[in-house]
Amino acid sequence: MKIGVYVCHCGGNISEVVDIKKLTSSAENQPEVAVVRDNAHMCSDVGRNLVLEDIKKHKLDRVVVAACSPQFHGKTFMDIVEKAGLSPYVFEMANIREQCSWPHFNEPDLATKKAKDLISVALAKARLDESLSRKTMPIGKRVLVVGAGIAGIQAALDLGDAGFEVYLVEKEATIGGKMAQLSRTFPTEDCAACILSPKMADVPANPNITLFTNSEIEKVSGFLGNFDVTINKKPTYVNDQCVACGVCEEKCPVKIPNEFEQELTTRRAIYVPFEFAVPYKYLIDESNCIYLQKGKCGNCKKVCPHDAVDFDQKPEKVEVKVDTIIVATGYDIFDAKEKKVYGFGTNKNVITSLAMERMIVHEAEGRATREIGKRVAFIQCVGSRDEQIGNEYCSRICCMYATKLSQLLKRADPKKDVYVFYTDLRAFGKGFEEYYKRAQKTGVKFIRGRVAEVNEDSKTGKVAIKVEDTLARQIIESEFDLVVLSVGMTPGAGTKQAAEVLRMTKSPGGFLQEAHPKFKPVDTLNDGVFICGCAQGPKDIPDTVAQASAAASRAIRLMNKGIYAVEPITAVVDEDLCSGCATCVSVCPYEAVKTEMKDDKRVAKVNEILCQGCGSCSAACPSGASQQHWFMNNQLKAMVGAALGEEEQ
Amino acid sequence: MIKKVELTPENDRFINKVNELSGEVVTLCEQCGTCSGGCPLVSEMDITPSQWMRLAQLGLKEVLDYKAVWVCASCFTCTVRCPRKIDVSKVAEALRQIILRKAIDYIDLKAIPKEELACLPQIALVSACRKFTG
Amino acid sequence: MTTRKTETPKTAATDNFKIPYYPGCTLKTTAKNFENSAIAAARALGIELMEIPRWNCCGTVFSLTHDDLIHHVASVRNFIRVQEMNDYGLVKNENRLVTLCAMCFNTLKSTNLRVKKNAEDLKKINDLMYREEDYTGKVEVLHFLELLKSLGFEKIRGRVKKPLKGLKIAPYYGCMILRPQEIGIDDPEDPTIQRDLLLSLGADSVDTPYKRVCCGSYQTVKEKAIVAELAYDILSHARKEGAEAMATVCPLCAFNLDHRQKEVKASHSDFEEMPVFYVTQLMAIAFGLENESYGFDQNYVDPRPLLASKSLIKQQGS
Amino acid sequence: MQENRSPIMDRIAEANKAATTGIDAKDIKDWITIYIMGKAYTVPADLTILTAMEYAGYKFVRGVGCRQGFCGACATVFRKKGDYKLQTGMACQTRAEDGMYLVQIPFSPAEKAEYDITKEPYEASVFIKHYPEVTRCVSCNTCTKACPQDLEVMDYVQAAIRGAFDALSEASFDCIQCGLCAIRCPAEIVQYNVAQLGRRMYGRYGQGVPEHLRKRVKEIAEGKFKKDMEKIIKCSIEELRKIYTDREKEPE
Amino acid sequence: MKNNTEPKIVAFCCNWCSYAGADSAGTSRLQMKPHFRVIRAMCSSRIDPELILDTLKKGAWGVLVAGCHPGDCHYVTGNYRTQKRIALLKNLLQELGIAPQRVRLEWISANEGGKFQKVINEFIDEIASLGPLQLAGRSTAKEAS
Repeated sequence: MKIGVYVCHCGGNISEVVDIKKLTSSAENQPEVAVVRDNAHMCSDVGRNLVLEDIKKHKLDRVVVAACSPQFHGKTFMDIVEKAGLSPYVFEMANIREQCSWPHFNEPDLATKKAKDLISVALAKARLDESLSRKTMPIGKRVLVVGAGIAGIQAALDLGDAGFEVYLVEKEATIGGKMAQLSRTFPTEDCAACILSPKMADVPANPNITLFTNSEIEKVSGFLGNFDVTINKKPTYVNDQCVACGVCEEKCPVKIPNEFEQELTTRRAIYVPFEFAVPYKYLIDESNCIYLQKGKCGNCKKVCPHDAVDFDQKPEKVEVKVDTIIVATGYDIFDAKEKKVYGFGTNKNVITSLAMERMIVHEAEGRATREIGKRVAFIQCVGSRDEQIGNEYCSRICCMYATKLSQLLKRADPKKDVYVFYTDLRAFGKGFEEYYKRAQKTGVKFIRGRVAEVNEDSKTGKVAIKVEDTLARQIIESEFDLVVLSVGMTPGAGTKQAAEVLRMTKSPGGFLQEAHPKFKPVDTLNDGVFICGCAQGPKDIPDTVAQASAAASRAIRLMNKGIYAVEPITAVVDEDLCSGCATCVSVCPYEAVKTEMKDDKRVAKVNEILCQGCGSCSAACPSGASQQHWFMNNQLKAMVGAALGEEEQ
Repeated sequence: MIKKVELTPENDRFINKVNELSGEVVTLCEQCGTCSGGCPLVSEMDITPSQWMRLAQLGLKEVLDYKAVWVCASCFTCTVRCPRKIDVSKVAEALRQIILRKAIDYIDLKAIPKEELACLPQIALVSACRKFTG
Repeated sequence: MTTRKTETPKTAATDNFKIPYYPGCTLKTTAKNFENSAIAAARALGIELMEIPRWNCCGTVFSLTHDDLIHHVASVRNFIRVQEMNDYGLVKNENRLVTLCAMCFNTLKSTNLRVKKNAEDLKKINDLMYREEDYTGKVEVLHFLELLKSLGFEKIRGRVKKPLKGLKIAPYYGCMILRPQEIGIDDPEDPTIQRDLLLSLGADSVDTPYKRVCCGSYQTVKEKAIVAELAYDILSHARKEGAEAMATVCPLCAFNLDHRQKEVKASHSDFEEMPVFYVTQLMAIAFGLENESYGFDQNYVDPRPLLASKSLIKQQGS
Repeated sequence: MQENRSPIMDRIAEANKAATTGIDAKDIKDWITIYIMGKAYTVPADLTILTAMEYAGYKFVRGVGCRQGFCGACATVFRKKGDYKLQTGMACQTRAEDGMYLVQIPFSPAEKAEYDITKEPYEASVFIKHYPEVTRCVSCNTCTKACPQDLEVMDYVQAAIRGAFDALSEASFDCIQCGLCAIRCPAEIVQYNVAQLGRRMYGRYGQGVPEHLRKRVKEIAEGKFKKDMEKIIKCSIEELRKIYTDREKEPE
Repeated sequence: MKNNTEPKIVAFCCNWCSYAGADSAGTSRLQMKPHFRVIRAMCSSRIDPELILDTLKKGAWGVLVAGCHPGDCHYVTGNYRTQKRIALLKNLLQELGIAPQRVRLEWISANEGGKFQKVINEFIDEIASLGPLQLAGRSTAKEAS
């Protein structure tokens, strides 16, 4: 056995604390060590070539690198070892930076001693490493995209265009998400519907995308390359023969507030969500349909010229198999009723920013749905940065959409008095600061102060706000015709449900947790599951679209070769030792272990495809028959021994 | 006249004292002004609640020269609204206590006319003594 | 005082119970009308408010400094009395302590919370009071309104003999039963508990945002002008919304809103006086209890003309 | 105070007598060391604090009165050896112990409200009006612990706050106005003066006029003592002195 | 760690949460007492009680097992198994006369560097006060109380 040991200085990060000389000279005296070297940057080309050449020249069969955390460069060196023709699993790393030089920089002697021990631990393990090879598995080109807002649409289109098979599942009756409700987008003031609707139309036009609207994912099992998904398709009570002629709508006697229009207008029980909905066809709102609730009426069915109304539709379960999953379940707007002090829900002149978006659309289209009034106030941070209602995070978009809405109002009618009351104005994005300046130039007044309360004058309907101007240190009490609450984002019901079904980790605010905040911003800890858009955290449209494309490309990266490498660190059973007790079967979270008869003896058998390599069964095995590759019992014990300074025998 | 103030490490001692007495961390205040905007007594104050929070978080002892914390009626409106969950009422109490604990009372019971005392309910006196005498 | 000879609510026989009650100093003097009406109204609902023996002043207004324990001693002493009531069999396994006065409620509940959360504080206080038995932290402090709510406003409605029809009352909550959140018995921004009670009594409840705005509290000692201004705002807004009277559960709020109307009148010529009730006085009227439980002679603004105009009491002599 | 004298009180009385009647020091067997204002003195055991201090050479002109535990003039504070507690008692009633730390007997300065009892309304507000500081009571009970008469002082202060004249009078009846409660009170309340106001109010308005008083007033009005008074007025100073010294006295 | 005058702690960390948490402590330069050695496993549930006993036998004064918070396990339920196993092991240690606090279980997530530091420093202090584990003769191990 010939082991090469490489000690990295990490450009001083390590060498300024740890005595590299002492490390190399102690490593030289360790059994089986053939080569010891140190280098300023082992991860550099020079460092890596050093390893590559040594393996060839000295016929090394084990490699130990003492440098940073294996989480950072473990893969870098495994690839080099593999490139040199060895198994990548004969490589070990001693973490002498995060574990040594950084947390103990005040105690260089002890840090050096600890670094020596950590190299001994890596050596102890390396001596017992097997030449495991990475297994490859076939992987298909099927992707599930959950949520069809702008994030889901972008990801689905990218994947579809690249030739992947996409199942796009949306819980609402149409795709488009929240963006479909917006008036214009900051800071360019593009019409949201104009830029979104062509993308929406591309979805059904793409032959690689199968769209499920009015549907939810109910169950997901399996793993990367092998997910089984159950989709619950809820009934719309209108079949595919619908051509959206609208005859039914005219005859429907029910009138209820239109949620897409933020209840500014009404709709019928049979309806199309909005004018550029995809798919553009009618559906029946079960809870408000007289026929479905009481068995009477049925006007729509009677008048439909295409026999499209079908009251007998039942929920349908569709099973699909996919290789990767992208979660793009988006957000809900904060329910402003929770912030009682602003009177939303009881005071008709207190509205949400989303309602204001719709009002501006209506104004522009010349079908104003309600009076805006002369004096308008925007209240920022409603449901964001507020520990009283449990949301600590900043929703990121509210400053800019209020900047947008306020100046759209002001520009439409310069006589309007438009005020924005903010806590901090955050204009961090490209073109945002310039856009903020433009609003100020337009005459929107920005006042730094978080509004304390909003009170209605029951006689006049005007709303008075109380706030401190924290810059002038004056208390403002002023009456407005309309108060707009700049509501923040919450993870939303869809995101919560997806997190539950897919067993995903959530960040403190309730949004989905990425695998690494810097380097794996759209990966998750679940292999083959990616996230994008506001499901991951509050963000604006460009960031959402960028993440969606990123998620698509990360998924493509896994699927494109048709095979993917599976880590060989699975469980393995020594059939001679196995007593067939099936303890391992009971602890496996993946049903990867089964017992079977072999030579009249019941033994456990591991399905290496299903096994994800947690090692729980190995720990549970009473006879030591179950072991985990690369974390074998003797390896763990040897590491412990080395860590505790046991002499090598 | 604009006063010049110095920011020295000495100020930390005052910040620590306010934090210790109040059990709050005054440096957490983000100066949003919610406390002041909703304060029912702010119109009688010489500085706003958010201002005393600011002075306290800079460790400026001059905060003790203002009347504002004595006008505070401990109604907790600020407490239930602060988006950072800082108990501003407790900070006011800490600032009052710094003075009261030097045996400097804010009210002189003997100076209140006897007729006035005779018509006040006990609860008014008991609470005023708690807040205004050391 | 009142008797149950004529009327016995169907469920009363089984529901009757005794519960430790903490009055506080003001309920024995300037707010005697609050106590009398509450005891009578409770009795009519089958609740015996058992005054705790040897109680002492709660030392009202919760001490807010982190290091101050001495000001919590008074409250803890009262909890020990509740323990003793159980020990001596005055009540059976009843660790709830009911208060009427909002300020006592706040002080007692806050102290209770602090010592329950912080064993070390409790130990220090117990050690200081070495002549007393130790407080074990079992008492639960309850406001009378909470007790009524737990009884169910429907039950109260069933007990009403004389609905307060046409009487427009603006409930006023003040601070001490709403804030801080962990002490409050209702939503601090939009409380409804008094409204529900008033509606069950047959009265009209008038909502104003000023229901939660501080009356100035103890500032009344040194700065009565400030209090008069706040009282003016609170009362005139209620008037503007159509209220004819106010209802409260705090003797200090009652003093500031009722008695300080003298000062309000002096500084605001447009001000029109408005009666301020303890909500329990309204209960006593609605339950048809005897006049002496009302105690209107202690109110500064005499509510009798208003009540007489709604035929809720007989026209006064003169 | 006087009844049920314990044997130890007899012993103390005997020792006091010995000390003050000048028994020779060599006849005294038990000696203790006490510290007065920080200086050590050796004095006979079993003396009261008052006598012990006098034995040590202190002479009291004021701050001492009846020597019987009635007048409250000799209230004092002291600490016992090895004890963290600051204790209180009447110097004439408390036994000096070995290692005791003593002070010159203090007097408690206290504000006493002026009022015309006939003009005060019989209402709870009378306490707050004249002694608003009663509302500063935190129920710490230090006053009760300090009281040499074993009164429930805190209870009667609480009674004053809520205007319970009867409870106050009952609880404070045995007060000797020594002032120890006021010295120890962290809220700076003068409990004994508050109680006095309360008792006076209760006596005048609350209690009703007792039968024996009514009878005596009637007798005076009817001239029952007129003859004796006239006789005394006519006496010379010497005659008066003789009458005073020969008057009927309670047995000591 | 050859002499036995200073505490020796072995910390088994799961790859996904706690090892990353330890890295995050290091990256943040949070200073810790150096008397611990981290051994990485894929999941805390790989760490069997026998290995912990072996670690104590080999001279560790204390053993820390750290995994993902409940509900966050990369392998769905691994950390629940760990929790049960450690609880049982502590009972066993008691039986063996070994202070159960020598084995500690903690949930440390990837971004809880501060918690990692706090746990390590606390644990080292606690174990230092217990001193080295004496296992010379079985009968002498009587520290459990």
